[in-house]
Amino acid sequence: MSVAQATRPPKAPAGLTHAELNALRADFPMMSAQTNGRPLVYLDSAVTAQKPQVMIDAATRFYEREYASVHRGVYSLSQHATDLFEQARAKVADALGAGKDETIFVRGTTEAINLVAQSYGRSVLKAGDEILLTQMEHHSNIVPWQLVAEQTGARVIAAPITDDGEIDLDSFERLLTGRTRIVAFTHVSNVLGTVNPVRQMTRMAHRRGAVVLVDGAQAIQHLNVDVKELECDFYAVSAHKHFGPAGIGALYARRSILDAMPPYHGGGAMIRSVDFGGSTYLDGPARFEAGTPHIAGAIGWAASIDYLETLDRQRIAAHEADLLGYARDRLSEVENLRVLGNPSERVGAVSFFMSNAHPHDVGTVLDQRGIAVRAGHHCCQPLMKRFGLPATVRASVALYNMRDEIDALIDGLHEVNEVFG
Amino acid sequence: MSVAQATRPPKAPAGLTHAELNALRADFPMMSAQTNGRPLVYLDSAVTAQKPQVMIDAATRFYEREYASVHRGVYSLSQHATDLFEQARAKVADALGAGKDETIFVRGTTEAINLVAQSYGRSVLKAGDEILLTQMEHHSNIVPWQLVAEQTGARVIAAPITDDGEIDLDSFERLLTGRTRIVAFTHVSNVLGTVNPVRQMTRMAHRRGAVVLVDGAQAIQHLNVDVKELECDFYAVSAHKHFGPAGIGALYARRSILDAMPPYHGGGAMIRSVDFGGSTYLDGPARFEAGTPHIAGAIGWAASIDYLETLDRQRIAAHEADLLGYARDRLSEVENLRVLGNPSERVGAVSFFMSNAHPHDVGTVLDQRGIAVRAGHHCCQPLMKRFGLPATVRASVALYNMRDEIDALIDGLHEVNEVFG
Amino acid sequence: MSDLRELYQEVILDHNRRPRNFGELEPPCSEADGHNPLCGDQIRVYVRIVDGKIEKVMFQGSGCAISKASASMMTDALTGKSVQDAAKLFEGFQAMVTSDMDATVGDEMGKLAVFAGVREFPARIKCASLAWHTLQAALKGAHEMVSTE
Amino acid sequence: MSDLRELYQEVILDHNRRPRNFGELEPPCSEADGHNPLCGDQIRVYVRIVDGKIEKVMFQGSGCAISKASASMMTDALTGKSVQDAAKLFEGFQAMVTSDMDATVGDEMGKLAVFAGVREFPARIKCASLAWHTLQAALKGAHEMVSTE
Ligand SMILES: Cc1ncc(COP(=O)(O)O)c(C=O)c1O
Ligand SMILES: Cc1ncc(COP(=O)(O)O)c(C=O)c1O
Repeated sequence: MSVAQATRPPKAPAGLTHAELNALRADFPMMSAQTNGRPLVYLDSAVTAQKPQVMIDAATRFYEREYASVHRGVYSLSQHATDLFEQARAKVADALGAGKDETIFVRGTTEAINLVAQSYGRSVLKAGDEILLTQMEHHSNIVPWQLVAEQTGARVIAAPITDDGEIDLDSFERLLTGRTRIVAFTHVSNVLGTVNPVRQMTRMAHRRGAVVLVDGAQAIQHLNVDVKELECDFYAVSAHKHFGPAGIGALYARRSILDAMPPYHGGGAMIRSVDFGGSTYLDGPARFEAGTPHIAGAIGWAASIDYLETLDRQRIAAHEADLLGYARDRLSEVENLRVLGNPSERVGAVSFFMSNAHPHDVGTVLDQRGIAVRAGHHCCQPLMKRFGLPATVRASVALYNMRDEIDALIDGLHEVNEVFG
Repeated sequence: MSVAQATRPPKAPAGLTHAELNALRADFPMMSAQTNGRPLVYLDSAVTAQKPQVMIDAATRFYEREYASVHRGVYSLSQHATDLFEQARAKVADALGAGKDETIFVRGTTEAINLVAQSYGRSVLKAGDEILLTQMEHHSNIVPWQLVAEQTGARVIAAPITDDGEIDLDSFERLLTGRTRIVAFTHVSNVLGTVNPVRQMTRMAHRRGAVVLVDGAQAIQHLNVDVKELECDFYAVSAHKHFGPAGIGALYARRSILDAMPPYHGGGAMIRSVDFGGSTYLDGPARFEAGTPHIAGAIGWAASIDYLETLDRQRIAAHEADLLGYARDRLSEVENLRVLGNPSERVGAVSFFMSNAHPHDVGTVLDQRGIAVRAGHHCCQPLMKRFGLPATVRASVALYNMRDEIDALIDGLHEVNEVFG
Repeated sequence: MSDLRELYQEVILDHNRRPRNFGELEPPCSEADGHNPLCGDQIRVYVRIVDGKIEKVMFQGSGCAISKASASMMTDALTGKSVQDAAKLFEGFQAMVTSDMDATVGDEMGKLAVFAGVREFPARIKCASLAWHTLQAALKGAHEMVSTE
Repeated sequence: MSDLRELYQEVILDHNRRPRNFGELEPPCSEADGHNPLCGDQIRVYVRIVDGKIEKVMFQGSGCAISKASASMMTDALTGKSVQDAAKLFEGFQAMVTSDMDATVGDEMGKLAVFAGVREFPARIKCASLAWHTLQAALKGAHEMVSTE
């Protein structure tokens, strides 16, 4: 990989040169994949990110030469697997600014939020308590709260967002009351790309005595996450959006809260002792990790994180900002097209709607040209309703994308206008 | 792979020839791995099985050339990933004798049992109801029931086992009463290798109106599983014990029960519609699969199943029986050693105890010779208590093992006697 | 591009723009809701049967060009048909959109043959058949929710 | 094999076979339970402090040769020591079993130096230090449960 960490940071961080970007793209095998007989133009990293070869290789090596289960055996092979797994935990913790004793491996963001709802939520919520969300949440940060609300008699409430696609902070603050026990919101909107003022919102919630969960699914791919700086109590991420494997993710839980949480799943590896008269449980993350975990997933994720650390964060961010700005500008050239929202801070994604063609049809026209975008409700039906749309098209960019791909998108949208008149 | 399906089944199924076994071993890269400077002798497949190269390759190919998320996109790449994922479901369902609309992907056996306890169990159990287990259960088939019992006021009861390590069927039947709502037991004991008379036990339970969950974690590696023949209501397995990836498994749930089960996790991909006024959920397995799944896990597992289908099941079973019988015989040569239990039907594993050396120390002596066995309580503390032991050593065999490896084990145990006198 | 034109034939685009029999049918009638959770397509189909004949069929909802045109052309094709004939046409339609690319399309499909192009777009088959599945549910008389996922 | 003999030195095997100070200490004393969930080792350590000195320390439980010998030799080493000296020895012991293979072992470790061989067996370090961790808990006075996992 040639985009080395700059020894002296450039004054105004510039994007990547052509050569650097090409070298970076060569690290991701899918960047030279084909679809429908065309080179793949992947503008759907908000759904899931493509993988660097080093991450794939790490998982392969583990299965071919080092495979054993973790936390099970006294023999060297198993001890080594355990070391790799726990080193991965330390790396993930580090990437979140968390301690490794506050970092629980889960299947992904969705499971992380369900874990908090069922373990923490179910133990503290009472009838009449309120859980405050926002209108821009992903279904994974809505339904788990509805389920626990049903079980406990608590109520789910959503703070409104503005036409620009930003949280309405005044309303948010007003909706925080003495009844609010849990506040859960996304760091970055998967539909609008909006970056929420997490620390400000967290402080408002804490002033009311509520506990804060931040859905970091979209943030981890684009931002420097530091849970201590954000001051949140829980933070949920998925490895597959962080250039790692699917089927693994992490939940940060502030140590003092984690220690007080009742078990989530029961089983092997989370117990201290089991007896039909009653069992006792381990402390720390282990208590929430029953059963054999996705070991190769943790190891692969650690390899992605190592890879990302070889890159110059500032210049990658500048490159991504350039792509998104360019996309935003060029989209305004396309007739019959309206971009959703206009947040002052945006990363990763931009959603739009065409008055003459359903998003689904736009998706098909683009797909024929090798361009992968997401068309649909993006697991954000309440947000769609807020904007009065059944669905949108979303283009999202990651570090490996290039301006040429935005051009391809725009050409495709012109064709939509040709076909649908 | 050279152990082809025999066109005419041999009269008395014989084991594998030397050449066949060598060819089979060459399909598993870990069979030529080293540990502690010695060739690895892997006798711990009951913890987790080693992987055929074809399974590793399938996962690698997916990440390198076909990667996209499932059930999300309208573009071809995503549609293709969805097809691969759903074909994998069909293959797993087939391997269990289940329908694909009765087969839920989970992280593994542990999550499968927790899912049943929390979704089915929590919705039907009332104070005073009983959950009947056996003394030979894995912690993963005990603790989830203790957790739901605490939540609902139900009671967990364990049926005793005999000194031979078999279920005491009379007691089991006597413990089935009008209060018994759920009966959960293992198909094969991970400590003793005992094969339980599943259908007989299921019928006894059904006669009392109870619902039956079978823990298939250990069975899937050795037996032809057919849930319809077993007549159980739930069956739980882990791919990693079936030569597939870790971090994925399946729950079979009889369709009529599955349809009546409330959701488990909330989130994307399990909903029909989401609204702050109330959400509705999909039918079938999808309702229990919130969030992005371990896609490569499903695809890799399918490749393992394909691989297994190229083998002659009968001869593999004969080979495994030969290995286990040979191990049993040769263990009786070792001084100070006592084998646990003597079940009439046994597959996979044999546990033993040495009067002069703690299992942990036995494990270390063997590890120095490159031999991987499990030493400990095997996540079966109640079973250990039943036999009055703190821990045991367990050797377990799978299709790729050979008699030479049993010989290596016996040599190692003689050294234990030398060291510990 | 040629593939695209095969999917989005003029008649499909026309029905998408100006759907026929669009709106609510006054009782007496049966109705059913259909839904494609992947893309959020929602449809409601109303049908009035008189003496074993489909006297009137209408639909409402939002969806892509394919699902809207398919619903619209279905209503045209079925009005006046017997319930048996409707069932046969449904089978024919399903067979057509899920068959091999090269399979010939029978004459009995009439104008519906324009949907043969969907075969090359596996992700869109559900869009084309949503209205038909929903009609089946409405014909069963119960107000059921149908899902193509 | 040479590695093995370094781990299972004669003195360790001897303490394993005939553990010293094994059994229950009558009150007044503090006690704590230790546990290694990986292998199921269970230990209880009792300690009686008089005037800042460890007057008596005993242990009970089941475990592997390493954990039993370590507990036994710990009780020998600590009897009569001041609480401060015990803490120092604990630190020294921890440093020894977790250090590099080539690090030299200080004289102050006395007989405990036989546990230096554990360094080459990372999976066994917890066995060697279980008794020591449990003692620390007992010294804190509370009846706490200690886990090395
Ligand atoms: C904002 C947000 N939250 C949660 C999720 C769910 O993540 P996963 O499917 O990996 O559990 C996603 C991803 O789709 C997302 O974008
Ligand atoms: C009988 C039995 N049940 C359940 C499990 C748990 O399986 P997993 O750790 O894959 O969830 C195991 C594996 O250790 C087992 O042997």
